[in-house]
Amino acid sequence: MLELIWLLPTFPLLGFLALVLTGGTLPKQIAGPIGAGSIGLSFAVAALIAMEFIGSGEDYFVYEAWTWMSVGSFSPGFTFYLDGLSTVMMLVITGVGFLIHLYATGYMADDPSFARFFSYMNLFVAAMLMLVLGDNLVLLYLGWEGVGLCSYLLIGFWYTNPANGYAARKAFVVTRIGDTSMAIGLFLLFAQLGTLNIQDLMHAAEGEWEVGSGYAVAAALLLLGGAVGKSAQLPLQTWLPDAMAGPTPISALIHAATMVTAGVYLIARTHILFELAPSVQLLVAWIGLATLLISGFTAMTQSDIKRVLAYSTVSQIGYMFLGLGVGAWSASVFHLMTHAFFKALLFLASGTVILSLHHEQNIFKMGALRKVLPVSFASFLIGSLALTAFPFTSGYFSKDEILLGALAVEGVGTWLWLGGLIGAFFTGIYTFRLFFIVFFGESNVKHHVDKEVGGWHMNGPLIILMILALVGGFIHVPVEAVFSHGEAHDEHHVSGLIHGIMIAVPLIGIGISYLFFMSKTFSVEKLMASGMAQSLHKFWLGGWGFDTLYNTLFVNPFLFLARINRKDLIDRFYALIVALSQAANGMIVRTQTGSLRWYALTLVAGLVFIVTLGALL
Amino acid sequence: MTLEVGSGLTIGLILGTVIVVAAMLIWVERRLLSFWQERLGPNRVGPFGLLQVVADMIKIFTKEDWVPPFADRFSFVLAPAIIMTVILLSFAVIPFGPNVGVVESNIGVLFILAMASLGAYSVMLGGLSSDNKYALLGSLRAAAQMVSYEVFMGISLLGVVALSGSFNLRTIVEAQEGMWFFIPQFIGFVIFLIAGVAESHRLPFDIPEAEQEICAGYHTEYSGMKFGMFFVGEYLGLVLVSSLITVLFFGGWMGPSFLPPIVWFALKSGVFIAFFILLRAAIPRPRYDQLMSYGWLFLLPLSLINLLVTGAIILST
Amino acid sequence: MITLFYLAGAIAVISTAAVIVQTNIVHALLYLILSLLAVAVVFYVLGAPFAAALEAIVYAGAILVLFLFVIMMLNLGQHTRDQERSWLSARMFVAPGIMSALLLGQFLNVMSQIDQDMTITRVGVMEVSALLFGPYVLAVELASILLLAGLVSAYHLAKK
Amino acid sequence: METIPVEHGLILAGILFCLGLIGVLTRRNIVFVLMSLEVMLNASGLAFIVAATRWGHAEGQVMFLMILTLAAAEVAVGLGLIIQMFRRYQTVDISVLSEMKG
Repeated sequence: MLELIWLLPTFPLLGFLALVLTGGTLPKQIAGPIGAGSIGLSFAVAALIAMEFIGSGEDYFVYEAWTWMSVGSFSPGFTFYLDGLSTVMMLVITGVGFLIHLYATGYMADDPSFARFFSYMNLFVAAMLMLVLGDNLVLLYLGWEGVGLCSYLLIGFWYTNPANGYAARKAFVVTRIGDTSMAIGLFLLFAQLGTLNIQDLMHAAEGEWEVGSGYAVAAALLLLGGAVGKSAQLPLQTWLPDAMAGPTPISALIHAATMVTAGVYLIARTHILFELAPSVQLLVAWIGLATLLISGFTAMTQSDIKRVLAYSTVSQIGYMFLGLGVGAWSASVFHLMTHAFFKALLFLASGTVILSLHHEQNIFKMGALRKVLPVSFASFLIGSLALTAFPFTSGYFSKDEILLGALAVEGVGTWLWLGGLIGAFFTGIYTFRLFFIVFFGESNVKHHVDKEVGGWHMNGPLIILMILALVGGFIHVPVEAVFSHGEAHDEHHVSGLIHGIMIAVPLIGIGISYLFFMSKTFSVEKLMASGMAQSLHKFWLGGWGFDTLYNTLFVNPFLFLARINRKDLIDRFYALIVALSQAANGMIVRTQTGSLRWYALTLVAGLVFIVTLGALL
Repeated sequence: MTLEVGSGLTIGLILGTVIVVAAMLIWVERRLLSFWQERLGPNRVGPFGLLQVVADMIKIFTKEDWVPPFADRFSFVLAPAIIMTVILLSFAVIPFGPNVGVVESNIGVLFILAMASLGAYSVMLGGLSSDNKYALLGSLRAAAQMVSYEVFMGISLLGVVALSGSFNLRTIVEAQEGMWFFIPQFIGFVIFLIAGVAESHRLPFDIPEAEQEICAGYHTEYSGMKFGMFFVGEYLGLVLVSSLITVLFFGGWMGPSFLPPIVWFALKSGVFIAFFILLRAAIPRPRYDQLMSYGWLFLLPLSLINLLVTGAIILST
Repeated sequence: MITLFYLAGAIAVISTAAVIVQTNIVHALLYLILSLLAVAVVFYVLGAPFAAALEAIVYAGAILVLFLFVIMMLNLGQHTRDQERSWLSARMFVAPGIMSALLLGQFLNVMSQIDQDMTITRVGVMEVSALLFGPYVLAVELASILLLAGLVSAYHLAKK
Repeated sequence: METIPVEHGLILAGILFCLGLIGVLTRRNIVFVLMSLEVMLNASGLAFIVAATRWGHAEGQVMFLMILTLAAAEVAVGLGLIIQMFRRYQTVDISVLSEMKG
């Protein structure tokens, strides 16, 4: 049974091939079942494999499909490595992926490029599975770039609007910075340790490098660069909010549940390397904290429903990074899983809202929708509660673990914990701000809303995800064996006060949100009256000015350089070559008389010449 | 006096016999047709009108041999000679009896096919060189018809070749010791029969020379002995096809020993000659496009299937 | 038999030469048929009866019939014959003649260094067929694809 | 056993080839050009048959058959082109078709 692991990426790949080789011409009735069915099959196999794997009690399982390439001692294979971590990832990808695919068959039903959409989606799932199942960094990198490509294709899915193409390009270029860093990291690891097989690599690193040695720090930094780019963390977070230009199921699948957490997976997968470089590991924690705070502030000011959720995603991944940075590996992976549930739920529900309102995304043009859109309302309620870590929802358990992990760190632990707590506070505010504005208050809907769009293939995934978002916290993540020697197992004694604070802070956030946006006890207008508040609002709305900063720092100087470099010496040299070949062409073109007999004659003359030459020599 | 393969006497006898038989067929055909049509036919010259042929020949030999001034003289003269030559050459490989024949050839079947394909030039050149639109039309039709039906003729033969394992006609006859090939190769036999009629452009497949449509087709401009050569050439073709059917499908000279082998051969061939004449009397001429589509869309697939099945049966036994 | 080889060879050369200097296209075609038949005889003498038969059936009997067919369809009359005559000046033959002579001279030069006799062994249809459908079966398949492609493209090209 | 010198067979092929070559180079009528090409192809087939006889193998005949197939396909396409050319330009002079000059 475990040998069937190769089927996992194969099903989506076959679906992709079937859809793409027919040129996207398949009708919806066929493309839909192929697109969603391939993932469903994958999920079925994944579930069976996971059951057998967990039942077997083994630590890991390796299946070598075939050798990819063989260059000297370097021979990465299509080898699949299954352990607790990849089991979790595999189940999340195929399970949540299947639900989102199913949802998308309804969401995209009226799109003319239906088959193209599902071909990209299937390719994405295949690449993502390759990423998490690969036993070597090369295969991981293949999947890494594959998901990047699919992300690019899907953000720009509605390519007729140039803005979408721009967003896709931005996502591609920004993540490329991280990918380049990661590729260099790979080269460094291979040059120093002579292998790219992850397990061998970790053992070799442990054996050869001291804790805190230069190579370990460099390698960990470079890999962190890749993770930061892919997971949209500071300072490369700017692409994710723009990535919301893609269809909403994409935002749910790629930009919330799976691809953006690849950075978390990478760091968790190579955690031994990070433990060898404690300074970098601490940097991970600080990056996470800074990201979660910044994007938390930003999320409070956004007016686009998907951008709010996008910033909240960035913020939640910040929590995961915080967890990774403080060594709470399994807590991070746990949060990754629960986040996949509730964020997919929120995105899909927002998709239903958007579709029901005829592609309206501005939350201030919504309002009072709880009666009109009951399923979305329930989904949003449950998703928001999980997101704000309301007690005993899934988000509560995972976020709790991360914050406790932060508290356990000596020295700066209290500060990290405090920062995380502030983040949680703001999470409560912005989540329920969205919730109250959209579903309560007065209706600002312009168009007439007939009824909630839906059907079993849209509502079914929502209901399943609601259940998962509620009870997902009770799922046990089988990753102890993976992080066995990295984690502090001794249970810290945590006082009830701290627990109380951690439960209370998000609730206070929700309460403040209620006062501002529901009961209108406090007025936002009054708060915004002062000039300072306005400029702060503008600053936060623009995502702390990162885009402007990057434009002035990198883009404009680059464009300037390119402009002055337009007519340089090197170009002149190539222009000379062009001129020379044009002159030569002018001479040779005279021999092209267009007369067949002339060609034949010259051909024979050449033949005679060569034969004569051969005879004479 | 014993006949031997390849001796001068044999060659002379065979050549003489086939030409005389072909000439006599003119009379035979007219008589038989009239019997079937309840007429008398030519019965005035000699006993039963037997000497009618002689009278015809005298007429043809003494007629003016006219070459039209607008014709291409070289090809005009060559054309009738070609048909006579190739058909007479074809007789060279036919085994008339156990030791009667002109040559022993291991590629006898191929030789006959080659000659048949060269025969197409005769009608084509005749029509082309006449510089007459009816003649040109007739030769265009003839060219397409002969080139097409050659294909099925060749393929229908291959079943026999496969069964006997040789292109040698004598070996093929000897291989029918146990069973004549028309039983296992019945489809091949039927196709060969049809293709043979088309190859010799006899009625009902005389489309290249259809009098009512294109005024005798490719030999419109011919007269005298050149016309005679075309005329006799057609009957020679008839004899050739009949003897080929006898050789390939009906055991050649074989038969009960109360008659000499050569007589059996003549009898069997005679039956088929009579059959062809009956065909002329019985079946109307198809349209040109019907003929072509019948050949390419029906006979070609059928002959290929026949060959395939034959091959499969041979391989399995 | 050996005399037949030289005789047929001489006929082939002479009739081929007649092909390239003829002005009447039908006559040229007839000379070409003669040349091909002579080559078929050469094949037969050299012990390749199958090749000889196919040369007559396919080359002389089918390919050149196509030529004749096309000539009929083009219906080139007396004026083309005159045009042909005006095109065919002796001057035209100078350059190609010199080059071909050079080529042939060198070829003869190389050939004069060979002194080998070939013994004529008859290679029958069986051996050729066994090779065709044994080791060369792929070539046969490719040839059939080539013919199919030729058929399709000829149909397409000649269509109005 | 009868023997013929190998070079005689090859020389015959060479002469036929050169005659075909002269035909291709001199004639302006495209039908003649195509016919000369056939002569050249046939000459190469002859060379193969000579080689087959020299070594007593059937491979040469196989190659000849391939050449035959090639010739058939080539002639079919070539004649189709000629018909099309005659239809468009009302000529068989290949010198007329010189639109592809540089």
